[in-house]
Amino acid sequence: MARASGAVQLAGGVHPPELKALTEAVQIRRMPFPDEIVLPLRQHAGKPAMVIVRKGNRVERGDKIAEADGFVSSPIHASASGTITDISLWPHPDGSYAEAVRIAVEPFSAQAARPRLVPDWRGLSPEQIIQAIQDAGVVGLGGAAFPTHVKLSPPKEKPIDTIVLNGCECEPYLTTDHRTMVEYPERVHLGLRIMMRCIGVTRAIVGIERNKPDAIAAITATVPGDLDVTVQPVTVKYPQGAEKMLIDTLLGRRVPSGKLPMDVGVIVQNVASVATIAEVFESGLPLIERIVTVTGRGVKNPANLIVPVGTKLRDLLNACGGVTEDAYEIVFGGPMMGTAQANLDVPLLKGTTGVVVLTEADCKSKDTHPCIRCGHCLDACPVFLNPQLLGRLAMVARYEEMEANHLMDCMLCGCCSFACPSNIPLSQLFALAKNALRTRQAA
Amino acid sequence: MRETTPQQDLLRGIWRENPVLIQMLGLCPALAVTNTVANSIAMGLATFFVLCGSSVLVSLLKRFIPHEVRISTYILIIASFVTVADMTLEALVPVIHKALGAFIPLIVVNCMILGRQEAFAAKRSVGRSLLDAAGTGVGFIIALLMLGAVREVIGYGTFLGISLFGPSYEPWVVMILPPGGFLTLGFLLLGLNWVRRHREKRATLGEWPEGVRKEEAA
Amino acid sequence: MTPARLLVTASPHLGGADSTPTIMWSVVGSLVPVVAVATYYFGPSALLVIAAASAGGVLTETWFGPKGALRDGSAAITGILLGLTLPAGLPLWMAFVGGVFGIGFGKLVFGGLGQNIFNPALLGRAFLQSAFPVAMTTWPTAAPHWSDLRGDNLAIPLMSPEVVDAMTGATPLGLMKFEQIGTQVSALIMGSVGGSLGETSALVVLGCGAYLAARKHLNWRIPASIFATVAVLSGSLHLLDAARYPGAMFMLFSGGLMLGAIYMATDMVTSPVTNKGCWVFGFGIGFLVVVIRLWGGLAEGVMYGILLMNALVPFINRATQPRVFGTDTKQVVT
Amino acid sequence: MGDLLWILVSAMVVNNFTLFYFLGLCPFMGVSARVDTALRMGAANIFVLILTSLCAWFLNTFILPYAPFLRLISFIVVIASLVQIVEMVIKKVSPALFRQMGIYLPLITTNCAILGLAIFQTNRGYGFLQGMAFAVGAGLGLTLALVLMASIRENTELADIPEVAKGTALIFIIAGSLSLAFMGFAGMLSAT
Amino acid sequence: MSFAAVITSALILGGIGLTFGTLIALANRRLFVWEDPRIDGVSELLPGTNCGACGFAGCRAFAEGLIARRAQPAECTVMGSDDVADVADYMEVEAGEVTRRVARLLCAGGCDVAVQQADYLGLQTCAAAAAVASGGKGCTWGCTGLADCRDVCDLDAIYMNEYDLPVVIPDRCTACGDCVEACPVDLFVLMPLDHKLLVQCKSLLEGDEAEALCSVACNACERCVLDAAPGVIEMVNGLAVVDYSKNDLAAPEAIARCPTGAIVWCEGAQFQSKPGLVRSAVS
Amino acid sequence: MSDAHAGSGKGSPPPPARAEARSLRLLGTLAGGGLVAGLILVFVYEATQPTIRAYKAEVLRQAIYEVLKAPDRYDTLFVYDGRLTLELPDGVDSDDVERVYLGYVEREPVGFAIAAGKPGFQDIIRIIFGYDAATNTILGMKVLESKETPGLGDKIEKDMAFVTQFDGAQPELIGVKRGKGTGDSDEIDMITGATISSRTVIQIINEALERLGPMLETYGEVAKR
Ligand SMILES: Cc1cc2nc3c(=O)[nH]c(=O)nc-3n(C[C@H](O)[C@H](O)[C@H](O)COP(=O)(O)O)c2cc1C
Ligand SMILES: Cc1cc2nc3c(=O)[nH]c(=O)nc-3n(C[C@H](O)[C@H](O)[C@H](O)COP(=O)(O)O)c2cc1C
Ligand SMILES: Cc1cc2nc3c(=O)[nH]c(=O)nc-3n(C[C@H](O)[C@H](O)[C@H](O)COP(=O)(O)O)c2cc1C
Ligand SMILES: Cc1cc2nc3c(=O)[nH]c(=O)nc-3n(C[C@H](O)[C@H](O)[C@H](O)CO)c2cc1C
Ligand code: SF4
Ligand code: SF4
Ligand code: SF4
Ligand code: SF4
Ligand code: FES
Repeated sequence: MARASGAVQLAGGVHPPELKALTEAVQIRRMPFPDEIVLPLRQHAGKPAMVIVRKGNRVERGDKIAEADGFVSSPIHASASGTITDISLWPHPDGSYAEAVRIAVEPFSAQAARPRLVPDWRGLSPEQIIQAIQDAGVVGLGGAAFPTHVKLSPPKEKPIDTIVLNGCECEPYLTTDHRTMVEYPERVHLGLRIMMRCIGVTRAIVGIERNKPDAIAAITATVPGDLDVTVQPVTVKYPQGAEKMLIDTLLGRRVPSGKLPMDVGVIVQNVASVATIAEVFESGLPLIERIVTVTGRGVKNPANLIVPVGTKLRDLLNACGGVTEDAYEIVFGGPMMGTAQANLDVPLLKGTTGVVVLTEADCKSKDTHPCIRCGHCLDACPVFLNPQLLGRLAMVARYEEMEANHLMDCMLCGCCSFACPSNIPLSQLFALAKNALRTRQAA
Repeated sequence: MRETTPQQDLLRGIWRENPVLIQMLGLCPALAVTNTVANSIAMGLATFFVLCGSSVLVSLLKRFIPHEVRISTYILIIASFVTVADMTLEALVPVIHKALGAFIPLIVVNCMILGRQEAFAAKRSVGRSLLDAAGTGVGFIIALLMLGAVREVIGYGTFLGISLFGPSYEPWVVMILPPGGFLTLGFLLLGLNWVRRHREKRATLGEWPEGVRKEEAA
Repeated sequence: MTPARLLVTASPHLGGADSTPTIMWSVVGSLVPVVAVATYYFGPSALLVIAAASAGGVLTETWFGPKGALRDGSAAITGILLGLTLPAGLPLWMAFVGGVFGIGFGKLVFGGLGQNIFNPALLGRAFLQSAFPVAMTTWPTAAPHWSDLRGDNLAIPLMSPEVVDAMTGATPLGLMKFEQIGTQVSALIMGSVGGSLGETSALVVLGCGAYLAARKHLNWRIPASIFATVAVLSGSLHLLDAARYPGAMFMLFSGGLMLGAIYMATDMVTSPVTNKGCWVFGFGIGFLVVVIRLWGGLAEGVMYGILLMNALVPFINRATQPRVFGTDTKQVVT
Repeated sequence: MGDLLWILVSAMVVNNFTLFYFLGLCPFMGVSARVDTALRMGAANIFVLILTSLCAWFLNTFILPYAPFLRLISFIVVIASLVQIVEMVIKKVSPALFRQMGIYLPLITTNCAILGLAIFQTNRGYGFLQGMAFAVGAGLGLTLALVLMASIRENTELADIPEVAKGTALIFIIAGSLSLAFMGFAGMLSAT
Repeated sequence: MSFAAVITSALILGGIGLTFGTLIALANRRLFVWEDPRIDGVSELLPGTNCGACGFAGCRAFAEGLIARRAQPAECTVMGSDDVADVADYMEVEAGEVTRRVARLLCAGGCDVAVQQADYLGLQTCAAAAAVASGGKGCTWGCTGLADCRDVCDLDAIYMNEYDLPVVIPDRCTACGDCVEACPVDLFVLMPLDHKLLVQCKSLLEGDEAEALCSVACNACERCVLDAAPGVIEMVNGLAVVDYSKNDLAAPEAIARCPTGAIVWCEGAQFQSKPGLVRSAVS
Repeated sequence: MSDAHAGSGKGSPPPPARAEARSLRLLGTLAGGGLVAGLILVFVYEATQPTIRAYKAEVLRQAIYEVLKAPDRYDTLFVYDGRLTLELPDGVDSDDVERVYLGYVEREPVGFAIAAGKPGFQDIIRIIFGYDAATNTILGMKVLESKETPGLGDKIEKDMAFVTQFDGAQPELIGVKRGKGTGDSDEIDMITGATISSRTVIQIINEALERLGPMLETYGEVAKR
């Protein structure tokens, strides 16, 4: 039921500068192991994992160090061999301190993982495949780090008919998915094949923004003959990659407010996540490393790197030649939704898609003006909220009224803030309001 | 109810609880007839008379008025006084009576008067009620005079009909028109607010120790 | 190696190109040709009146407004637009009073830029019109020399201007309303008619409006719906009774409709935020303009039409909330 | 018919009771904070105004010719009593509505707009139908003013109004501006 | 004067009065809704600040609660004792007893002693800054100093001192709890005034790590635990915690050897002197 | 009840006032109060009414004298049944009938004073004007009542230049812009800035004459006295 030709234009949204030229042609390479790895127990959506090792233990690369705590949770594995020096509070990319396992990496070890039994996925039942994915600690690499096995186990009453692969990478600067699709198209297709088999779906659509012609070409060229996989180029607009928008564009289905993609029979998965699934069954290794774009004018040698999860930001920057004099703001994730970091000791997580180092000149102007009710934010909001009204309500802390005005449908994409000529931190206000409401409702 | 002294009863209505400027009661006549000082005075005096008269009467009769019909009875009393005032004004100063038009009868429904009966006269002695009514009445007159003076001086260039700026003064017609009434009262309230805030701020800052962040002082 | 200082901010970390001051100053820029045409027709009086109105607005903003508010340029727009709605011969002190009132009571009491309900420039003009109705409806005719002052610009503050009857003319709308005399549409378009400063440059205003709309500094839906409403309503009335009701072209190009529809109805602050609301808003203005012009006691209804619709904007905004994604009927296809 | 229309439109917009005649300002200030209350208050006002017009017409036609000096007092007693009964009914039937109107319900009873209507109607010698048109026009006008004011006030609640202008000062300035804007209707339907 | 006029007028008004008297009497019988008049009486005695410190939704609700015996007069923290007595007198009940409480700040990390790791730009509220890497402040448990609490305090009981820390003026604070709710890092607690032993820190870090971020942090050295009467102070998760059920045993000695000054003996307002001064005064 | 919480707030709540026995008292209070009020008002009315009536009559008289240029006396004529009459048939309420006033100088009729009104700019304008039917001439005009804008519309009564134009004007009147007229005696210069008000005055006169026209044509029988 995909649109026959050409994608529908995303309604709302904005056109930030793309700024991908820094790394879009840079080949993925592997980063050398750092001296220390720090693995927070909270790396995914859902409950934090429970640690199963002790201070002083020696672990090898790929060993499980923390167990999933419940179904919506995910195990964590050592991303390098070494000794556990401490399990204590450590700065977390979300700005707080969180329980983390610190591993002193063995300097002279080959870091080769112990040989593992890699079962042939073709011989496994869907349940067994999902179990293997769960054991490997696979979570979504598109940003939210939602445990993949949960997504792959939709309830019976919600039949899935289509898998959508999200190759939009609509955030400026980032090229992780782009390079993955260009360099490992087969892996993407293998992961997709495994997923389709898990859920028993026969149809998949890959949505890729038109600004990545080489990725479109690579993925199209490698579509396996026996699978019903469509590659659909889509318009370049932020946030085309948000799953609700992508489903609407590709399939013409609108996920109802407050519902999930599975309610319209769709599962959306990021291309890098799918490639990771393939890797699990190719190498037997769990999710212990990922591809990260380190970019921005503030970093000396922008690159696409394969990085062990838990590498500290400081080490990663050093691996890219360090930062420039005028580097000012360091963001985990893309510049539209990413989180700024205050501490160079924070570790990279499974869900960290990129590190953007902005120089003083790149940083958005910070002086705000009063809202002039221009309505640009209404035009920009892809879920058709009224950010102008919500913003005013937020400023006087009228959160219940915000909820009545569909605050909970806001996905914090930041389009409104981007479009606002008065530079009002709308999405920041909304994030706070959502938080306040959540705590109020919990109380 | 906290007990008040007679002085407080009298003074309260004049400024601190001024019916028009603070309590926002009796607004209709305060805006409708205040386009000249003379009208303001006439209206103020008429209202003063009705207010004092009915306060005394209500306070005298409070024992005999059943709760359920008290409003009706108060209105009866007030209406009688107003009718008397209306007819008397018409007989004595017909010109002013004409200028005030329908607003003399409307004194009956001046929320301020009924409000004083309900809130004060119905519960207090005759003497106290009279003091309270007199204070409130004077407060009303003051408010009307302020409005009337501003509107007449700017709107006609005269005060009580006496030209202030010479014959070639350009009158600001708007001040005499309805918008002028609203705007003048708005402007007066703005000024009063400013004065009040200024005082309060000083009071609060006085209690705060040294070293308070600069922005508060501003 | 490590940066000297790190910055943390909330996402998004990038911003769009336009900022509020940019928008405001480009509107100021686009008003330059309009002012130039006014000066061409009315001589130095035009500049004086506009300057006096702007001075009133700008000084009020400086004295009572938030610090640095002048830099955003909105007070300048208010002043210039107010000036453009005044007659060339108005005493300067009156223009100044209009600016003070517009910014003071029309904007600052609401908390300054962005918070006001009524268009400050028009509120200033409405105040002047009610305060000094005669001076505000005295339209000076062309002077013998371009450099002569029109009317009594230099009247002493608070004192009456000396109205020289022979020097005053009438606006096309006044002629139409009170004397049933039409005016050539070509004259209207060329601007060679009596009226307020900004009424004489319909074409230039239209051009500047197109430029601003292209840069998305104004919402084209508002002028479009105003023009459409006025054209359709007055066109049909004209068909019914051509003797009583003027034609659509006359209605569109006479009076302050062009300036009002393009520069004043589109003031973002005082117009609806939703696109649907903008259509409603424009329709309402068009309707009121026609009603007031044809059946009201005043010759011109643009100012009142806009002010009345300004008062309705909060209500329109309420009524035209966008329909949130996923709450409509477009549902699962199974 | 044209006469009735003139009366209606004149009372509604041209000589709006609130914005032009300053009638009923106390409730106008009190219940114009929320649009929905304003609407309800407006409806209550229309109702009471119609009731008033009826009463006034009845008294004028059948009773007052015998005792003109009782005009004011009988108007007010009859209207006040009727409205008090209405008030009791509301208190019983819809406590919620009663609470929202709060102390203003007794004030509607004796609101300038109500008595003003009766007096104007008498002064102008309106008959039954004219009185009705006048009452409906005045009621619609009051409602219009109330709702406009309420929606504006809801809006300004979200604005950072300077401290000095907060509260009633701002409301009066808004009312003044509305009144200025309503000057646009002046002269409408006049002799042209 | 005609006799007829007198008769007519008397008849008319009397008749009107009679008719409506009847109507109202009838309506009154069918429609009467009774409300205890003492609610109004009590309301008038209450301060009318509607602060909510009593736990009711405003003063009138409190009055209703009083009449319904669901509350005691002294629970209104705004009234002085005379006023409380008035109310109690009016209602003929005991005033009740409530110990005076005030809001206490559990952080002493002003901008002079706590490390700022990064600049924060954006919304200048504590709630906003706390969500963005603690506004760049090193200690994520600490006060961001953007004064949400001061802004929310209706009684003007909080001012910001020169180190961007909020200081509560005990005499003004009614313990309404607004600041407790407003602080995004939960630094305020409402405490009886006689709880004088305060740990002004919530950092869960220990030792040098803690001190690296803030020189007045509790570094979990446990000296206060030893110096205080047994059981008064306990060390929980790297933080000294006072057990206020043993408040009677608490004494200023407990703070004498604290190396950072995180624990204080507080009489009246907090932060009235530099930590070092207090300590030397005691020892 | 009303003093329940003033004096004795203490003690148990007063019993719910299910006031069956009080009904009579309610009635008594209202009826009694009404009675007393009525009585008082009658007295005041009787005391003030003569002065008020006299004043009103005086105002009317002055107006008539003004617009008829000081006649010796005048008669009040009723417009009834398509003609002017001095006496109304019995049973017709004189208050409901339009009147005109006929003035005499030395027993000769000099003109009618006619009062009429029409909505002007703000509200209804009421004027009275004197009209000499024999020569078809307006004798004078005076505004009785208007709410026109002060300083603008109210020039129709305050601007003597405008008011005196009517003396000697010959209907049907035509309003012209100041300075645009030809000087004919049927032209009235309108007031700049108050065109509507001035035009309304003109229209009131024209319409009144048209309405009453045939009755006024001559002084006819009414004047034969
Ligand atoms: C509580 C919760 C339950 C979810 N359950 C499912 C699920 O059952 N199936 C599914 O496909 N996705 C599920 N999701 C994942 C969302 O569809 C979505 O992929 C995830 O929130 C990340 O989306 P984002 O990267 O667009 O923010 C769930 C998400 C949440 C927060
Ligand atoms: C505003 C917004 C933009 C997004 N952009 C992308 C994107 O460009 N690419 C992407 O893979 N996921 C993007 N996501 C996440 C997707 O919504 C979705 O969660 C993800 O594709 C699910 O795949 P995953 O679970 O494998 O990560 C975006 C989410 C939001 C809210
Ligand atoms: C506040 C204000 C009051 C006005 N009052 C009157 C008035 O009382 N009478 C009147 O005829 N026109 C009044 N006007 C109407 C205008 O002045 C109208 O344009 C004028 O009557 C046209 O006459 P002109 O052609 O002589 O300028 C008023 C206008 C305004 C703005
Ligand atoms: C397209 C556009 C039109 C504007 N029109 C007006 C206007 O008509 N009157 C005015 O006072 N300000 C106008 N402004 C400036 C600004 O929005 C105005 O001062 C605000 O109303 C003040 O809060 C305009 C601004 C823009 C961008
Ligand atoms: S952040 Fe929320 S409100 Fe803003 S554009 Fe995105 S979805 Fe809309
Ligand atoms: S984009 Fe910004 S200025 Fe424009 S309406 Fe939205 S919040 Fe206001
Ligand atoms: S907000 Fe805090 S400081 Fe202020 S009174 Fe309430 S408890 Fe006390
Ligand atoms: S105590 Fe909390 S609310 Fe107050 S300034 Fe500090 S962080 Fe902000
Ligand atoms: S004075 Fe008119 S309603 Fe209060």
